[in-house]
Amino acid sequence: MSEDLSGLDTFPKLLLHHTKVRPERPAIREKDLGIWQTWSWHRFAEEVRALACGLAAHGFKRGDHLAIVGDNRPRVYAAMCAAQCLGGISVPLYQDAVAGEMAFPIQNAAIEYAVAEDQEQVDKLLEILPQCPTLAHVYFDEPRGMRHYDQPQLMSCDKLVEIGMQSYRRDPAFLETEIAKGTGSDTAAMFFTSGTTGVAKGVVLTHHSLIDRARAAAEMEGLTDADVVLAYLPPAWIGQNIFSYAQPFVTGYCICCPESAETVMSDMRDIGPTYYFAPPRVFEALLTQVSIRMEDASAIKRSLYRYFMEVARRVGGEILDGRSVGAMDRLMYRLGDAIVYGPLRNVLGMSRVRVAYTAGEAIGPDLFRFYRSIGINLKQLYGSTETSVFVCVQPNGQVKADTVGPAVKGVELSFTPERELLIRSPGLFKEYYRNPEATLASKDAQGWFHTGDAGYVDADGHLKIIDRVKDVGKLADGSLFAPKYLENKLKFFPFIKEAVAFGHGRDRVCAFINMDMEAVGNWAEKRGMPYSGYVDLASRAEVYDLVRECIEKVNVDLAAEPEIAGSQIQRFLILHKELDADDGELTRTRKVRRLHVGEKYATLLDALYGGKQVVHVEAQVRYEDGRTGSISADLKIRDAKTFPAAAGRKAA
Amino acid sequence: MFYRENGQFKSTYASDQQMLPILQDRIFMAALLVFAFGAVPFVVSDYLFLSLVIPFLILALAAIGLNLLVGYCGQISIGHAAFMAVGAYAAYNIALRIPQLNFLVVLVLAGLIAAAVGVLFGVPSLRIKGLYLAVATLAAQFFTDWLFARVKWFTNYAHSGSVQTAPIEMLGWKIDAPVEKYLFLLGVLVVFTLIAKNLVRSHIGREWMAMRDMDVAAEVIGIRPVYAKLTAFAISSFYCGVAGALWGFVHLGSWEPLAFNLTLSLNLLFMIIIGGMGSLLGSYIGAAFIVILPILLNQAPQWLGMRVSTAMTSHLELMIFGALIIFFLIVEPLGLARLWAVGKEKLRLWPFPH
Amino acid sequence: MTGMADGRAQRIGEVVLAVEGVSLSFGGVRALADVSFDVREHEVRAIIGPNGAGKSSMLNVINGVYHPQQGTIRYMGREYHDMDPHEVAASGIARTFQNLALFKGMSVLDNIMSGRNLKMRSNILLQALRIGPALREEIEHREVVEEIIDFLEIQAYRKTPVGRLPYGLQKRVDLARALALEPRILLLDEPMAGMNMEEKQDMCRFILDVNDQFGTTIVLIEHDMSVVMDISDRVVVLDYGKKIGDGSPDEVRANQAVIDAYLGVTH
Amino acid sequence: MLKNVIGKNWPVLTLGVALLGGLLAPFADKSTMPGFYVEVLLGGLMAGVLYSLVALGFALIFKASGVFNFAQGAMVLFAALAVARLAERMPLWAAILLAMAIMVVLAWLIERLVLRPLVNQEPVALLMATLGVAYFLDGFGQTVWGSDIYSIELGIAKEPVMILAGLFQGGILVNKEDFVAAIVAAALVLGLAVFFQKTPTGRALRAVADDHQAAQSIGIPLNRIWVIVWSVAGFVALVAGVIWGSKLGVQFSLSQVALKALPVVILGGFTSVTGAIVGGLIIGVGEKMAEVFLGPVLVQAFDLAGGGIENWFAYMLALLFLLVRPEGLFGEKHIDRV
Repeated sequence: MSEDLSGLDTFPKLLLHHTKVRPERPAIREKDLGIWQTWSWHRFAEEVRALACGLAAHGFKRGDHLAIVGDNRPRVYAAMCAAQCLGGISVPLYQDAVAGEMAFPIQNAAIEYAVAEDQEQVDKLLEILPQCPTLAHVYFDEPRGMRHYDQPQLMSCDKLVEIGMQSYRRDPAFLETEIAKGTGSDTAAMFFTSGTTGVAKGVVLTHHSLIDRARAAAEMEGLTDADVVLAYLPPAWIGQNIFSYAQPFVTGYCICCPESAETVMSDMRDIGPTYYFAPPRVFEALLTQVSIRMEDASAIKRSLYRYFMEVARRVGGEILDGRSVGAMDRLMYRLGDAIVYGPLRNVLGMSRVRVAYTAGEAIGPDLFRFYRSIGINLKQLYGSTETSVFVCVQPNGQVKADTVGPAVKGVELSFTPERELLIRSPGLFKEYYRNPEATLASKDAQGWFHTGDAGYVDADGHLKIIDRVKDVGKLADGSLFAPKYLENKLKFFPFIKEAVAFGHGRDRVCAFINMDMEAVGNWAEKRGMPYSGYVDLASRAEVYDLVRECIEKVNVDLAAEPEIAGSQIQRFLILHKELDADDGELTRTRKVRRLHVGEKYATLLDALYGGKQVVHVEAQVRYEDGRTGSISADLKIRDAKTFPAAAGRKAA
Repeated sequence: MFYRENGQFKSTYASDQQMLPILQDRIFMAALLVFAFGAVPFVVSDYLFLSLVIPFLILALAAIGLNLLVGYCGQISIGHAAFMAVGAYAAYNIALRIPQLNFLVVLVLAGLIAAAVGVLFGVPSLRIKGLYLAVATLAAQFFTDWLFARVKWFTNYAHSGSVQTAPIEMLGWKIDAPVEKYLFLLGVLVVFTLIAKNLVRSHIGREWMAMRDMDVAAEVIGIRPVYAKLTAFAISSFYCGVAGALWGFVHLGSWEPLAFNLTLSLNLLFMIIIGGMGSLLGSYIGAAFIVILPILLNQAPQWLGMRVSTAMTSHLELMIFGALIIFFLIVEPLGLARLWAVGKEKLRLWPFPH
Repeated sequence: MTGMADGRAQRIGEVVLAVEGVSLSFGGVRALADVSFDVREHEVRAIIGPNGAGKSSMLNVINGVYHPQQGTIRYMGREYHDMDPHEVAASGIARTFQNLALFKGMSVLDNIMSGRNLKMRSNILLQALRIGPALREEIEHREVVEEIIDFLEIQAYRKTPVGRLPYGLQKRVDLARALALEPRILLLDEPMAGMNMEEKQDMCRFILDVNDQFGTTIVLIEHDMSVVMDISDRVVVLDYGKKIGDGSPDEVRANQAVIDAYLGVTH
Repeated sequence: MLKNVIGKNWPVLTLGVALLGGLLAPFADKSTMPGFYVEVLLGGLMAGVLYSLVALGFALIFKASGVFNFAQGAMVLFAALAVARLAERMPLWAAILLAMAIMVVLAWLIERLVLRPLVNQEPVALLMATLGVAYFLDGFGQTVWGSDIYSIELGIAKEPVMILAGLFQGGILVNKEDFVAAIVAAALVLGLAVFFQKTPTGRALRAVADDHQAAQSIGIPLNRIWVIVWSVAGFVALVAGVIWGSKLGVQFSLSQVALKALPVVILGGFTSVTGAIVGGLIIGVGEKMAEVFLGPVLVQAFDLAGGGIENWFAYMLALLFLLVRPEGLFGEKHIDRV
């Protein structure tokens, strides 16, 4: 990046910088009322200023926390910055969380101020008000339906802005001085990690750490203010936050907020982001859609598609990495680009993507290659909330499906004997909020952060992650058992949505399978297989066979890796319901809570190991509309073929 | 397939409501115009101009006129050649009696007169619908047929009853050579198409379509049927009037009273059925179709080395027209334009089917 | 919900629309027999009754589709007689239709835009050239329409042809088109007919929001009592073209004649 | 009492008065000889009967299938051609029977290939479809039967006869063939009227006309009804074709004759058999009157190149009529349901 940002050590300072350097460049676009309403940096800064002054007028002071709960909206981001202008700390909360889950953060940080997007969020906050006596001010952005709310804590953001403008007119200098007081070492934001263990922790990040990492990555990818990002994931998730807050503040690029959840795809097609981020599940869902829609295409189209995807699979990756391929292949790829890949990127909204990241969990090699082969520069990165995301990133030209790339500038890696990955980096978090023991447990005296991930660095200096250290268990016979590793391998099959593998301390490995309703449903229709619903379909023998084939394929792979050949899956069952975050079976970032699931479905587990063929299950389910009901079903249990371990080859 | 729409987002209503919101469409249209104005004059022979291109352009204009009434406002008319006749004779008489008048002015005046007559015969549409209206418009047809055949004043007492026009000349430009005629007509057509497009996407256009789709609902939301229907008649007749004048002056040069008879009216109707009701593009396609088909029918046998009498070809023509009408009404009531639209959608979604 | 009801109750004002002794018949068939009732500003007024009770005829009389043989309608003090539908619309009364009367050939956006035509002034010439006022007008009204689209949560379907929408959504577009007139009184003809429970709840919410946020007076017809009762302030009951009950939901529920009329009527 | 009778029917009354005026107008001119007048009147009536005949075809089909059959004229031409050409090879009666058979097949084909695929489309689409049929038939007929002018010999002397010589001086000249034709036509018209009112098929037909769904629900086979109707229409066309053909010679212009029948149905009301008949007579007489008495006046006044007002008179009459009474003389009014 050309421009000099030295001395700009906080986000508010960066904001002021942009209002000077590029006042009329777009900072945020929001699809609203049918068009992309555009906020220039100048206008955005004014909004921030008004909100900040308003908050100050209501007594918000240095070190105070501002809870922010809402979808990606200009005001939501403006509010984050407003809090930071006053030396406060923004605490974004998941807008899709149920009221109960919001209580902890607010209590934990004794939060007094909150900004809520709309009626829905306000209702949740009001619901937990009794448990959170500190919460004294709730500002709502969208006034729709709020007319008859008379709680004293409530006020509309418009009103707040008004108040802010007045106090700004009274004392124009105030905010400038407040901003000037801020330094890089101040806390900028606090992110609550739902954590696979279930206990949420508030990760405290300073301006410096966030800005430093954002900049390092931006420099590495050569991001400029011409780039465009679609902000469609929860702002409360560091992943989204770094791309739609930290990095735009560093580079001055523009973020775009979709109109609503159901229009994300078309809005993405509109915008055509140049810089894209999505967890593997999103890419997976997209690919599933692609293949399903292609199924309905005419025979000619299908064969064209198949032929050129084959070409892409062969040479697409190489061409993207700039390696040399045969002239003929290159020509065919060009052709394919004109009539398949290009249009495909267009309908996916990825025509303009220069850099696409995926992270959060392992991505299926086929899935990964697919996107790269059609010319989308998809790369893996490794990081976590505690590290301000950027730890390892795959540089252009050296991308591998099974690693997450070398360490980003400024990051040191190291490993414990148990293969646990340790990290030291400017991006490291300050502490877990009001949780010294947890902080101590994960951050040692030398400043190494214990990631809890097990992995190693391969020959080319790329980091490879196998699993969570604590999950890496041992089978009864003492051989290595890496459930996550198995589960990921399983999830790479389109028919399998989630998988939970068990085996620690047991004699053999068994698994719960969650079928992918969309894919399997389609598969069933293609075969003219009638089914009444999820439970019915999940219990079909045909489906069991389908899943068994997948499992056996995995077993073949495992057999090839002596260290974990013992972890071949011997028995499995297909769950009667989808694992759901609302039922506490997944984290908000949709990671499986293995222990919790194990306890919740203990009967099933016993049946698996007890050698039963069928097990009856009664379960509570929560429907979309909040009602709960119970379903009962008889789940079959099946065995899967296992294979003798191939001797010799070293484990990957 | 050729569409790359990423990044073509709209941040103002003006840009969202523009005629061709998609860049690729704008490029295509520009190329088309360049081709029509720049290349065609050099590649097309005079014969083709006279026998094909010029009639096509004029009929397309008339078809647009009829489409505005039938396709957009849903008021059927089987007598639209009548308004072409009015336009033609009006232009003839104006040019005859005020020679120094610029031809464009003559055109507009002729159009206005046709519009007035159109409104007159449109009045019944306020009381009656569909089939009844069809008959009312037939009345216009037969009356004008008679009027221009019998009232000598209109034909300036030419005893043959047929009229002769002087070649057009305006601002020193003598429009004589086929190419000149072509360029002149093309210019006129482009302008009128643009205007029509603007009308149908403005509120007058929405009022027409509302009338067409559900007249009771339309009135209930405050649309005045009188206004909507009569404007449709007026503008439609205006277009046909201008087309008629051009047909007479540019294409025919001299014509008999029955040059604008029922057959022409029906042909116009077929153009918009085959081309596509409620589509300007359809008007073009339909016109092209109706112009080309007879010529094909005349040529085809020779290519196949068959000997077919002219009478026979004219009968075949009737049969094929008839069959096609029925075919389109059954298979694709929205005409060829619809197929085009579907194709375009497919290209945008390529490689997906939907 | 109760909070909202109160919110409305305070704002209910004078009589805006009074139907006085209206009788209507087609040929020999009597559709309405000497029906009278009034509608107050800002209230939600329901007309219920079994199928064929003359409810739709009543609406058609109010907005000028039918002209009653006897009786008059007084709107804002002014008596009107044989007014044509478009005049009624111009005077601030909009309506939706029982069996969708959307403009099939147009997109959702255009359907709603067509509801703005009364407010569009630019002449044909300006529209033909699409210059100055005409263009500005298109944009101004687009802005209003977008507000409505946002209000009824149909953003995702803006440019889809209405024909392709599911029934429930078409009903919403119909409402949107009526709202585009910014009416003083909104007539709803069985707004929830043929909807599933969820859609009905949404529709109720929208109706209340309209009444609440724009202060629009609402007259709605339903044959299914249950839904209407909890959203309307006063209810008129028709049966075979005659008024057999009028009053608050509770009064009407208690009314014997009404109960009889509804006996055997399936919901 | 009287007042509201007028109030209801003023359009019809005014029209009646106008027609009466039209009828009596010629006597304003003293020179008009009553004999000649009656002659014209009769001529008008005869033409009128033939109009009624074709109009009946329209009315039938419209009543039963809601289709405004623009192809009626083409059917007349087709039938006439068929008879004319067949008669060259076989006795006339055989030719007519055979032609009739052909018309039935035609009706069946039309129902099968055109109406069924377009069932419950809006009327305008159907109208255009019949336009297509008309074009097709015109082309097809001439391809099959040839496109020259043919004649049909009914074997009735063409020479005019003098009747009622006693009543008017100079008597009244009537073309015998016309006379016969008129009789036949009149008989046919009456026959059909009866057929509709009395026979079960007729009743079924009316049921269909009133309400398709209902008719189907009580087990009336729509498609068969349609075939029947179109066959009857074909039959009517045949008769009309033979009569007109024998009169004017069989040629393409015959198909135009049907256009004359449109104003008739407008006048009478699309759905009414009676309407078709009365309308036919009114138009026939009116046209003749206008041609003979009004024409010259106009030519005088505006110095026209010949009269020929019969080409539009009927239409203008119908058009004016539409404005005062859209549903026609005997058609029923329809109410907009919303």
